[in-house]
Amino acid sequence: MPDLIAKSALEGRSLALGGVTLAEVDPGPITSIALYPGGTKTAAKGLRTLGLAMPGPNSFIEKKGARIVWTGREQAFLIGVAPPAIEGAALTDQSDGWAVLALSGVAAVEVLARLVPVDLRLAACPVGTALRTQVNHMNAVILRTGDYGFEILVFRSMARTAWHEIENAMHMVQARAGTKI
Amino acid sequence: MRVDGKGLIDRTKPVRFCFDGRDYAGYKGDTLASALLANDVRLVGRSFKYHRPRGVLTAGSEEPNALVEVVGPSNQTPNVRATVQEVFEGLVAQSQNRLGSLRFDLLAVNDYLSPFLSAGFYYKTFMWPRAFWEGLYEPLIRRAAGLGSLSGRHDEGVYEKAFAFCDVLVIGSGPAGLMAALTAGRAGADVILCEESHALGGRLLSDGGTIGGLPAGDWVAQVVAELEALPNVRIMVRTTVTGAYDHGTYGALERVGLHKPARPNLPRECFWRIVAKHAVLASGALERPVAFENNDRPGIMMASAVRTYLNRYGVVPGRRVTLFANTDQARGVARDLMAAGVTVAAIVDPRPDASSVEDCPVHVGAEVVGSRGRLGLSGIQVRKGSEIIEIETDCLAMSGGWNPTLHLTCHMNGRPRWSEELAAFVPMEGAVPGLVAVGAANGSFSTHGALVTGHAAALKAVEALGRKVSVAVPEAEDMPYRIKALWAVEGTGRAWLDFANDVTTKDVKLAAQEGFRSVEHMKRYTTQGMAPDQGKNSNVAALAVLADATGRGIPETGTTTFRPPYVPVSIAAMGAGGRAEGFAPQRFLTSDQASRDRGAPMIEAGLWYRPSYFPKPGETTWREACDREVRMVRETVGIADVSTLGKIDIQGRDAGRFLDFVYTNTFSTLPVGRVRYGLMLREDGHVLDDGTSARLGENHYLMTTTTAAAGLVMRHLDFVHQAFCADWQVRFISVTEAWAQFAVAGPKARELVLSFLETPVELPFMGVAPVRIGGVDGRLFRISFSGEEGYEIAVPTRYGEALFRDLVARAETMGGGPYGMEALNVLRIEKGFITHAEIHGRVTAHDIGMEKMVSAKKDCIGKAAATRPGMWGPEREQLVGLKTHAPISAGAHLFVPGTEVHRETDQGYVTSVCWSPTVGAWLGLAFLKDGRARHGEKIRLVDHLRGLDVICEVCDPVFHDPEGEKLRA
Amino acid sequence: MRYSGLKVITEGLFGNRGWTPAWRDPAPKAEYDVVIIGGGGHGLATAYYLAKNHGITNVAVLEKGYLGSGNIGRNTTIVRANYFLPGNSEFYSHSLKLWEGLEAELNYNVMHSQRGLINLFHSDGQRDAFVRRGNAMINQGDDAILLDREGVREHLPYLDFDNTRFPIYGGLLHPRGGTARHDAVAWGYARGADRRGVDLIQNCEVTGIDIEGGVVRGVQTTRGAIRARRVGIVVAGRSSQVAAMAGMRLPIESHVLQAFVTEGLKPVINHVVSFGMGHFYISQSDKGGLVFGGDLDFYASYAARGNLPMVEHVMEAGMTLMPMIGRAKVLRSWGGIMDMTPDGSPIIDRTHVEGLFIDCGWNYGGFKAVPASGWCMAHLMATGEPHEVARKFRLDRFATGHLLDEEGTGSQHNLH
Amino acid sequence: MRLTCPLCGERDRREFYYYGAEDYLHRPSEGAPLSEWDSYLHLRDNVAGVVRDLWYHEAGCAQWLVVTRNTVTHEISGVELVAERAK
Repeated sequence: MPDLIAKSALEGRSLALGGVTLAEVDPGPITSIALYPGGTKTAAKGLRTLGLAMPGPNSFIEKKGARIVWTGREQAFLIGVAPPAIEGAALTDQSDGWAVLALSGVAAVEVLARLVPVDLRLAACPVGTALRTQVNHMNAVILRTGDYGFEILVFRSMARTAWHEIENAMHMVQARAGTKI
Repeated sequence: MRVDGKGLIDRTKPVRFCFDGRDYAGYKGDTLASALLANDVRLVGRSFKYHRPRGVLTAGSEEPNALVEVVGPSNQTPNVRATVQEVFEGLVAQSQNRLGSLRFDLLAVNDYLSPFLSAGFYYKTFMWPRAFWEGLYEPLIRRAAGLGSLSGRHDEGVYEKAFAFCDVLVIGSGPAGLMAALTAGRAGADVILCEESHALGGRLLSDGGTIGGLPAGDWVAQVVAELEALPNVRIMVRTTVTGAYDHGTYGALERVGLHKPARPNLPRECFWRIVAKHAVLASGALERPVAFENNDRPGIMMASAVRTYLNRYGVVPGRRVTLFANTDQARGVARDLMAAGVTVAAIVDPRPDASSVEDCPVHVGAEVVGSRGRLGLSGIQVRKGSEIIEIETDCLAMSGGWNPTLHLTCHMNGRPRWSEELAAFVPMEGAVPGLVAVGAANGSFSTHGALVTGHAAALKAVEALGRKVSVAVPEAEDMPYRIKALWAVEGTGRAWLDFANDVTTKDVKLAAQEGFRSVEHMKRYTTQGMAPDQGKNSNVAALAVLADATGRGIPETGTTTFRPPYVPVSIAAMGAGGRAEGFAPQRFLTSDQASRDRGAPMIEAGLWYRPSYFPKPGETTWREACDREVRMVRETVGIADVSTLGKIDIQGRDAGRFLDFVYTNTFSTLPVGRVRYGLMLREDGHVLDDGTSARLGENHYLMTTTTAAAGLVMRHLDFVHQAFCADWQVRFISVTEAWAQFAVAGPKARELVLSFLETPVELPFMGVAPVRIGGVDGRLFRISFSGEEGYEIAVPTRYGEALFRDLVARAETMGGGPYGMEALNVLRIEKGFITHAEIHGRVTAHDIGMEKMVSAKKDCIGKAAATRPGMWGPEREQLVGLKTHAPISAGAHLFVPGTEVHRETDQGYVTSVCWSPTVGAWLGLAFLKDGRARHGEKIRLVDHLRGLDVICEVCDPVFHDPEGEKLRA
Repeated sequence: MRYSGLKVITEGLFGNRGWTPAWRDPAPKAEYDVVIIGGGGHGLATAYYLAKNHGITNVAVLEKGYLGSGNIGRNTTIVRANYFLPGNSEFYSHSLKLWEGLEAELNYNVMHSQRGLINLFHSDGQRDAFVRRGNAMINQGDDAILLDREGVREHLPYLDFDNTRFPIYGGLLHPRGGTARHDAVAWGYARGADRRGVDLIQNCEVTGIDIEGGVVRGVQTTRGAIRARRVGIVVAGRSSQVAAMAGMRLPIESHVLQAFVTEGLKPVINHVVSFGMGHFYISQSDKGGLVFGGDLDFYASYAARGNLPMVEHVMEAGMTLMPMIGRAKVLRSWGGIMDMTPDGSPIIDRTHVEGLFIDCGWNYGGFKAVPASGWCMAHLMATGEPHEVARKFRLDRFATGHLLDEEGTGSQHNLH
Repeated sequence: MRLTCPLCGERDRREFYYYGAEDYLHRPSEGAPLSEWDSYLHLRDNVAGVVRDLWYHEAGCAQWLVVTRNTVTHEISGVELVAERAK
């Protein structure tokens, strides 16, 4: 019988530079919930068992370690818990499809400004925001998890590129920090 | 020469730098131009065509003459404006575009040949003999042309790109820009203030004056301090807004590290993409030269530049300065010079009614008509009435008035409007939605006008944002702008319009004489405006000279327009991040490290990296490894990572119906637990992709796509779903990344698979079942891309690496092992399976012999268009196999043996070839006209490029196990 | 006036006062045998060859703006004959032969420079596709040489061979490929046509096409009605609008293609280099500017200007392929309006209106086609029959499925 | 260039894929004559002015959009979801 050892994309790597920390985190299970036409009510019933509801566009809801993240029209990712029985929706396991990077620190927003074509400053992107957008040339889901914190979901196979690009941006932001404008 | 007590340079911080091999001293805050002038270096460059000696003309990014190469530790940067480059300790710069030294440039001979080098001369000559163009003339022209040099070495510098967002973008920090930023900032709007120079203040730093009773410099300092303290205001210095794009997007170039020695990770430049709800263009105005004979000598400068060098850098570019100007505004330089103790030799003003209050000789109604001094100005000739006055002078400050810096307003095809009153083009309102030009950029040349218009534009912007603010506009100078247009002084000699490209008034007149009367024709014929200054110094004057030559007014002659970028931007800055692997994401398989551990060369497959082959000790070529891996699969068992194939999870009551619509064949009838090969067409009837789809449950399918088309298919499915059947009960999502999938193929595949399943399953060919492996839920498919009994086993990606290593180890105990892309390709050619080498976008189902897979019972995407007469029939090339004993090649073309080889006799082409260790022959897949009817024929394969000419047998494309007995075993 | 080196010298000695206009500026006549709508490269070449090859000189070229104001003056000046589909192959081959005699033909130095074009490839599959192309070129009588990685390095030592996202496997060298001075082509044809009696009428916009009983009678213009027995529409970038005047709906969508030029530099790139994988191509002009471009902006547009995402993409492609150009500064960018057809190939054909012809759909390959396009359009308009090398450029080929899709990207206009 | 996705909000053009004119939404019914297919697939009004065309929020929510847009000025006057369009 094979001994199947689980490995995350980046094996839990982390890095701190100039007050910004980048780390791969384990999000737990990720399940895509895609409503069928007419499935809104029955799906809501299923989600209520977790105290959650389908989130509105560009947002996520968090309750007791479970997150439900808007990812598209009538679609969300349930993250951190196994999905309950949900009627009226297609459920698809996405747990292994993504690498999750947590980026935190006062300059985190400056780092992402090098890579993400959306205004991520707190006023425009308050805590609880979930965006489907890009990190440079990669599609991503970006969660605003704290005043100085983000979680970034990228396709698992691209995790190394994502890491490399964010790390590069961290280096440049750090190098600028010592320069007077 | 440095002047005591003047300038904003930091005299406590001396800086040493090097120009053309000589060391000089400057101060922090100097530009290279100011520091060279302080050292009395007047000759800094050579012109483009005639190699005329040139000195600094301006004090800004519009500089046409003082272009130098900056030499860094690893590389050199050509065409750097000495007027922008700040000096720093250890800066090394050198002059460019010279053959020999700057003082003795051998190519200066061109100047003597100038009568023969007039506008467009090259269109009329160099035609005979024909071979001489590429052999002689062109290389000579190319070597003489050009300006600075690239080293040819990779640019290893650090560059970055970034995004920024704001409510109000203020471009320029002169009085108008500062007032706008202050107004919007106090209103609480989110403001970005961009300033091209390293210090805020714009012309206030050069011109002085008072604002609200304060010396201008103090007012600037006060405003800057307030702006810096506002959290909603972001100040970006050394940042030039380079382009206005759609919907409030602006490009901007920040010079991050160019003013200091290189430092690790510190970007040289950053290219910003700024998105602004409103923008205020406070970019000021550019002073324009006057064309007179020999107006290009070192020492002849813009009047505003002389004033900037004096007041901002504490430098006077000469001992005896003359002013030649046609506005009252320009007189300020003479007053400042005299106040600083510099001799003003004379003021020459072409306006007959101009004042003459200054304490120096003032010639009104007079013009400068000539100059002397080969490497630097020594004197000028002034014509006053019929009298010619000789004036000894080593610096001529000239001013022909001002052109609003309206370039950005033209970036969306807007044309500026001619103002007779200002003798200048002014911006057309609304030319760039959301952008308002203010101050000098809009033709308000007084400080008062700048403050008022900057304030008003910002007020309007903040009101549109729903904010309110009350800011008092301070008192300031409001001198009227009174100009008598003077573009070119009458004369017979060469008078320069475009300094950088050596375009004179004669050239423009010649263009008109030869019928190039449209302004665009004139520019293209003379090359005026195409030099590094982008016509900033010459466009309007050239237009005026053309208007005069063609007897039209300026507005009738045309307008001048500008395209991005406002200042030249390095490719590296706009392309930041693209270097090396940065150009596109890299996708790695879970087996990547395991493959590399085994020495497998990894090759690109789209964005993925896949193992090419797995070399064994003793193997010296890829072919040896490949042949072994093929035999291994045919004889025992092989393992391949096939996770790159696209996987789409499709669920819902209408899932089968949806697949019936996107595939040519039927999937709604597929039993649960079975897999079917499917063919997908584009709506235009050509093959889009192929792959298998499995029915996992009553309402649950799993589609696979080729690696290459995974994204394409997803987009296609989304379109079909959302456009044509959004109300169906079907949802789908990519699970490509969620599953690691491995092919287990060969006669011993079943044995291997059974050895690791927790509960054995017996799958029929094209069957699928859920399985458990080592406590993990997986999926087992019995499908084959090799022609052998084959399985694909899928597990959640996190277990991919472990499973791959385990499978390979098991296979090895059975005499098998991993196989790579090369073997995979051979195996599929032997079996006649197609890839995107065959379905290359011009191929129909009919061409590949799959027309029977297009169900007659239902509609599907692409079905109708495939019935067009040109899409099927014997004239088309059809998929065949080729077999021979000599090496053949993909890309070769096919001919009937004995016929001539040319386009008209071409019968088809080869798409894939391999040496088949199984068949013991070279095999090919090819497209041949009416090919299915020609099995058994001999065909001649010709590859000129590789020197192959081989007779092949045309046959069925399935070479191995044509009945499929092995698959179904 | 005949141009020559001697003439340049004698004129130079006498103050360049003797040069005469390159073309007349005639007022439109009431009637012509042939009216060509469009004074760009293709229209001017059509007029030239009507006069030169067919003796039809009572011709007017009607130009809305100034001569050569369209794509002839907004392109990356590449001249090549490296197509592989029958139908395209013979046409571009013919065009290249015309290019090779163009200076002598026109007595105008269009600076055609056959410095060699190298198409790079980055995988075995791409190599095979280029080999197929190269063999087609040779079968057509043109030239092609397959270079391996080291062969590419000999020609282009400055490429990044070691540290790039898509390693260079090799290249297809087309030695006769190269560049020319774009404006000069328009001016050369204009001058040649004018000298043969063609009226070049600028600032004359066509506002209507007069058709009676299915037969063309002439055109309405901003400078009055002009009668004509035959009318040719040769207005790349505005084809749909002008064709609509004759009630036609074309298989065309208009797109913007950006191009870029840097400040002048001493010679550093001596070939035309094409990096298909990154959609990037570059050459260096005789003046020293690096001239380069990439893909369409991809959205339908008549705005003749582009946006940043494509600009950045092109620059990034340049940086991954040849990082030595990093410190060259982009001086100017511009956008041309491209007639994009559903298969990426052009149309030179009759229309449903007798006497009305159309030459359009050049996608972004129209510059190199100018001589043959003019030659074939003139042939079609003079004889009523398609020229041998342009017979597949039919207007109805999309309806019938006889496509010429070199890219294999299918019936989506912007993908070619 | 920026487009306002009805779901994601205003985004940079780089997140979107352009397909073509709205014509692609009006797929001929099964059995329609080939001329209708020619019109559907190939022939375009190609207006220099206001058009409706199809974009895909590829790097965002994966929704297809109908964008009402001016091809001369690039002004955008409306964006709606293909899946929820008024038919």
